[in-house]
Amino acid sequence: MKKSEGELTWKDLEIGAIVTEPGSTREYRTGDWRSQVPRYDFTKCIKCGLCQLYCPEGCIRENAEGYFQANLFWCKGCGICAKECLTGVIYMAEEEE
Amino acid sequence: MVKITIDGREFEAKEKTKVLEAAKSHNIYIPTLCAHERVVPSCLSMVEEGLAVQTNSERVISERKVAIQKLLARAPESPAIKELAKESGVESTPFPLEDHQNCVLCTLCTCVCQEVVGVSAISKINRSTEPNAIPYTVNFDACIACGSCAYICPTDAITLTDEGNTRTIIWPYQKKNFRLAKCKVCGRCWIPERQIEYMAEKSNQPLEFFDTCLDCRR
Amino acid sequence: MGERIGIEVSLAIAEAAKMANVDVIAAYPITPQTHIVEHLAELVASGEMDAEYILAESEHSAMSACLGSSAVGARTFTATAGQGLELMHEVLYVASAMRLPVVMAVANRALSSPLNVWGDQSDLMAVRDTGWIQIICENGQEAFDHTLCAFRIAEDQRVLLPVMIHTDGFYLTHVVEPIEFPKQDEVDRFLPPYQYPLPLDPDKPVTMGAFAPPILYSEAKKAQEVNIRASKKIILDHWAEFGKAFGRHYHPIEQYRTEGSKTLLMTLGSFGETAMTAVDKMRNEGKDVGLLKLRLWRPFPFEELRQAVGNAEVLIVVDRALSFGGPGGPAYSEVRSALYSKKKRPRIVGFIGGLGGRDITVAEFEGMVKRGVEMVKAGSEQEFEMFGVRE
Amino acid sequence: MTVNKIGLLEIRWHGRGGQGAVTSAELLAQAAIDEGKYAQAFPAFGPERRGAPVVAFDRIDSQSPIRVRAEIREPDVVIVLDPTLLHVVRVTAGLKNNGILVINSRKNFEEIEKDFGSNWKLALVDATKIAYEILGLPIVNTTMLGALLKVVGVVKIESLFKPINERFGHIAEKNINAVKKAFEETVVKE
Amino acid sequence: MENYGVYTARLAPKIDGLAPGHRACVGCGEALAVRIACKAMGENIIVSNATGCMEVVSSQLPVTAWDIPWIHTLFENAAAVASGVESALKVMVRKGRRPDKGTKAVAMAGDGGTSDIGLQALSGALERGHDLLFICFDNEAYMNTGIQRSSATPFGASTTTSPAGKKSIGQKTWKKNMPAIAVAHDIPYVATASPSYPFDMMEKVKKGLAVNGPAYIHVLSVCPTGWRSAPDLSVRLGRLAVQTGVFPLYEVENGKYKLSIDPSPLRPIQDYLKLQGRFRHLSEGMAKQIQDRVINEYEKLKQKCTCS
Repeated sequence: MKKSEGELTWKDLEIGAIVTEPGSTREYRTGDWRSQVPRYDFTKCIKCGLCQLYCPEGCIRENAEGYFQANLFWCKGCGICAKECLTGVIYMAEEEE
Repeated sequence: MVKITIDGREFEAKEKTKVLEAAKSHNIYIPTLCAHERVVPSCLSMVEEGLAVQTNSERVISERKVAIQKLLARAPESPAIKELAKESGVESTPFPLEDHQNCVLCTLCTCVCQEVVGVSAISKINRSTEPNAIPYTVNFDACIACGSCAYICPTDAITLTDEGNTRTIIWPYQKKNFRLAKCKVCGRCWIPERQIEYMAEKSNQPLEFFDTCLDCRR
Repeated sequence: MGERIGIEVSLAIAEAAKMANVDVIAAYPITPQTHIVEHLAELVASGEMDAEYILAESEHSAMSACLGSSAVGARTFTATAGQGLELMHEVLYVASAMRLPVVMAVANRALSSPLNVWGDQSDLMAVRDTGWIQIICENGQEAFDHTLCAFRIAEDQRVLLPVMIHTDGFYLTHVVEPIEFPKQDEVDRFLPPYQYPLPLDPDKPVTMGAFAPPILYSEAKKAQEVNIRASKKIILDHWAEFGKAFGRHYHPIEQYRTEGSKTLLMTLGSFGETAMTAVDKMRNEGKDVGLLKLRLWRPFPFEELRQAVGNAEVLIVVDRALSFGGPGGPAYSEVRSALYSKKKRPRIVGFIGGLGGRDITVAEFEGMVKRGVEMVKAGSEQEFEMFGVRE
Repeated sequence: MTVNKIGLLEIRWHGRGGQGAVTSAELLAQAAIDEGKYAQAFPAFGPERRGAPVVAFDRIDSQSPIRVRAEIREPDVVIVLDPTLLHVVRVTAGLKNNGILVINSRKNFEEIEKDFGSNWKLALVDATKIAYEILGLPIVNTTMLGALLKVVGVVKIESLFKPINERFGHIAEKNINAVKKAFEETVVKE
Repeated sequence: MENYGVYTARLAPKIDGLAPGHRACVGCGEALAVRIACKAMGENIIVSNATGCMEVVSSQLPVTAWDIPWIHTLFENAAAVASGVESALKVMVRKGRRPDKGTKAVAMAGDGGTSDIGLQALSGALERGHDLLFICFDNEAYMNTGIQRSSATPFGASTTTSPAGKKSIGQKTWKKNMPAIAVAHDIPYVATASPSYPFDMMEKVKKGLAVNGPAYIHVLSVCPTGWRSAPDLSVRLGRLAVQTGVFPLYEVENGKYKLSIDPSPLRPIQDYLKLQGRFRHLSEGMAKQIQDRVINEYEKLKQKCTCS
């Protein structure tokens, strides 16, 4: 079980406080930052992949059906994908309470 | 995980990875031309337990040189191949020069057009290895001028240029001009008309939806 | 054994870096360090030394380049002085906190203003809290030996700290004197190749220099503090090994004729040998005066100091730096503080002298001892003064 | 407006980076100081970015100077600017028993109590709706000041007008209207 | 959308270098720019990052967003640290202490770490000819510390230290021409790029990495927080900067200028300015002044392109 930052002691730190696990922010949920959420009408999707390239989070992945969809664990709801989608697949909705 | 040896160094690699990927993930450089992580017509050898790979033995180097000499004969003007030759110390080719307009028949363009774009505008039908023959036929009616083939072509055999209201794509011995649509608001040419038709059809959006460019869209 | 040759101390330091097979040098020239970096340039230019030499555009960048080089795993050396050391100041903290074992020769020099290029120890005192190991030399042989030894200490996996080797500008750096050079194979045996445990390498990516929020910063600092304190024992081990290999033995506090001394003089750096001469003279006159020479400035040798002071009644500390408006010279105030908890402690008097390249003669050291003892006898409240200043 | 607490009142604001929680905390302290009270407003000093959950604090005392300089761990009042924070941050952490919880939400008391229990005095307002109506934007930080004052009369509502005017210039009036409207529309359950 | 776009987006390299879970602002153009750069750079690099937004949002202990070897030390010395990295790689390969994997040194900094406090270290590294790529992610102010002006802040922009007011127009000076300063060092490769044109940017980053010697790439990184723009407009604003001529995309290979995308006729400057709160106070006269300057500068650039 990994320790949280509040539980780490000075002995737990690597020499020079080096972080040895690459990309470990993947455990950090930035989805909590979201006040708007992307919604999809995949019937309009041409699977062109532009949204994926333009996502500042890099959280858009191809799903099993080949559609591109944001992972809400990380998606901060910026809405760039919705703005950049050529065929109007994506729209932003208020995040639910 | 399986154990493999590359150039005498032992590595662990996940099963079902390609040898090329395994080497790359350890930053062992193997020169490639048409290897691509999404579309894979080549470099398909997989790792297996105990596999030993040499990337720089004398035999490898000499065979690589011959392969490059053959490529150089086929596409002597391609910048990528010239670069590859330079890097491998190949200065000239003993094979007779042929003109294929830089195409080395790697099939990346046809794979992309079929697997990624899904329109199969470029096909292997009538594929010819003869000099001065069309290597791949392009079905101009199906092509949506997206440029994926030009993007992926490793030897610059396919090029795409936008000028004024025209996009021109040139394939070996084939060429097509596509009209670019103007944004109704800013008047800038922004996308091939053919692509709009395709998108409208695929997305069930009315054609008017594409009247304005992305930047003028609300 | 090695070969005894007459050589300028700066050049000897450069030769030590060469014998240590340094990979990367990044430096910016400054008086009185210039002869070190010039000689290194010659060694690289002639092919005697296989190293990358980064001719940085400032000391700040020189030390920054050292960080990058050391983090990749290259043995890294630099040299500077005075203003240059101060320009590096913020980078010094990073080297120690990131545990990068850079070795640096410092030709100690006064600080502006007024501009002064001559020797004093204001620069080394100003960087005492940067987390570096600081070793002070008193002659050319020591400068050579400690430069060599510094790599072994710095790169020890239990230490991994940067080390400064201090030599007083001009009085040490520019003096030609006899120095015994070991053979290369002896050096190679003494100094194993550098291996950083977590270097920057695409095969195993690490993140170095991540930022710490309040909830983790103190933990990071505690780790660093524990580490530098623990390094003292390891430094002593390496010095002992050095003694075994080369026959010259070094200690954190060097003692000279201290047996039974009621009065002790303490110096740092190149004043040591002049002070020894003064002590000899006073001893011959029947005065029970001894000398302590502080070699290891960081980590500070608390136990060794208490032991060395013994039952002395008067301790006279000579600083070559000021702490403006503070408690006297830096060495003086630290020594006082280190002895405060000692049950039987000497009265401690501080003198500040030799600033900006002014020398202190044998006679002046004698005068200082006399004056110090008088001050104690008089029960003076003023416990330090600047020595030899015209009123 | 039931409490006019004498002595120290500690308030914690929950918002998102860029939503103005810190501004609200400052406006409130300003108003209290203008009334001759003692007050502190401060953010949680961190590198959090636009969108990230953030907190800000107020200490207000009508009698004695405030000397403590530390984060508020056990607030008397918690104000939540953004309803989406409710299932993200434990907003009631450290909130004193019978403390006050002021929430921007469309939900009713039952729904909120289901999630947060009934240990607290609850004040609800749909501040987002008010902000849209009056400011044309979903920025609710000033609006929530009105909601706060409905349940804790820590300052007079009029005392907010001057600091709001100074801060917002030509859009001050709209903000003041939003404060007033929220004051009217906030419902409180003892 | 210039040239490539639909579907080619799916062919871009998968790797990001920068993992999700980083703490960049909602709609951060710089995070996007770094992602795109990393796609082009691949895994065989060592990055030295200056202090600034990207460092703070990517590396808060105990975790890191970086999938590649990465070092941060200080604000002004990214280029100097990268010099050390490059020299170390070179000598260690030469001495056989490291296999020759062709690992490249890269330095990254914001506009402060590049054109202000980091300029000296950068100039030194370029002049010494290290084989490294320096990328400036320019968001046109010190965003990390709360939107204070830098020498890269454009004329007229309101920041917290160049606030618009009764007696202030906002930033009083014109944006420092950092790419021109890089070009003046006679290095093999200089380019401007924008993540709103990702394929152009990836191409340039690849080129910059491939050349032997120093390369400099100046990337406009839209900052919705500091520019006071809607987060969903970050990519659009990047495009508008190019189409209005505010930030032309070009490259300078061995001194030869080449325009990457010719957006003429230029869009009116207002298309770009009106979407940003930092320009909200601009008078018509000032907007005109900016428009004239942009056209003038753009013409000058085109001259350079035709001359060389």
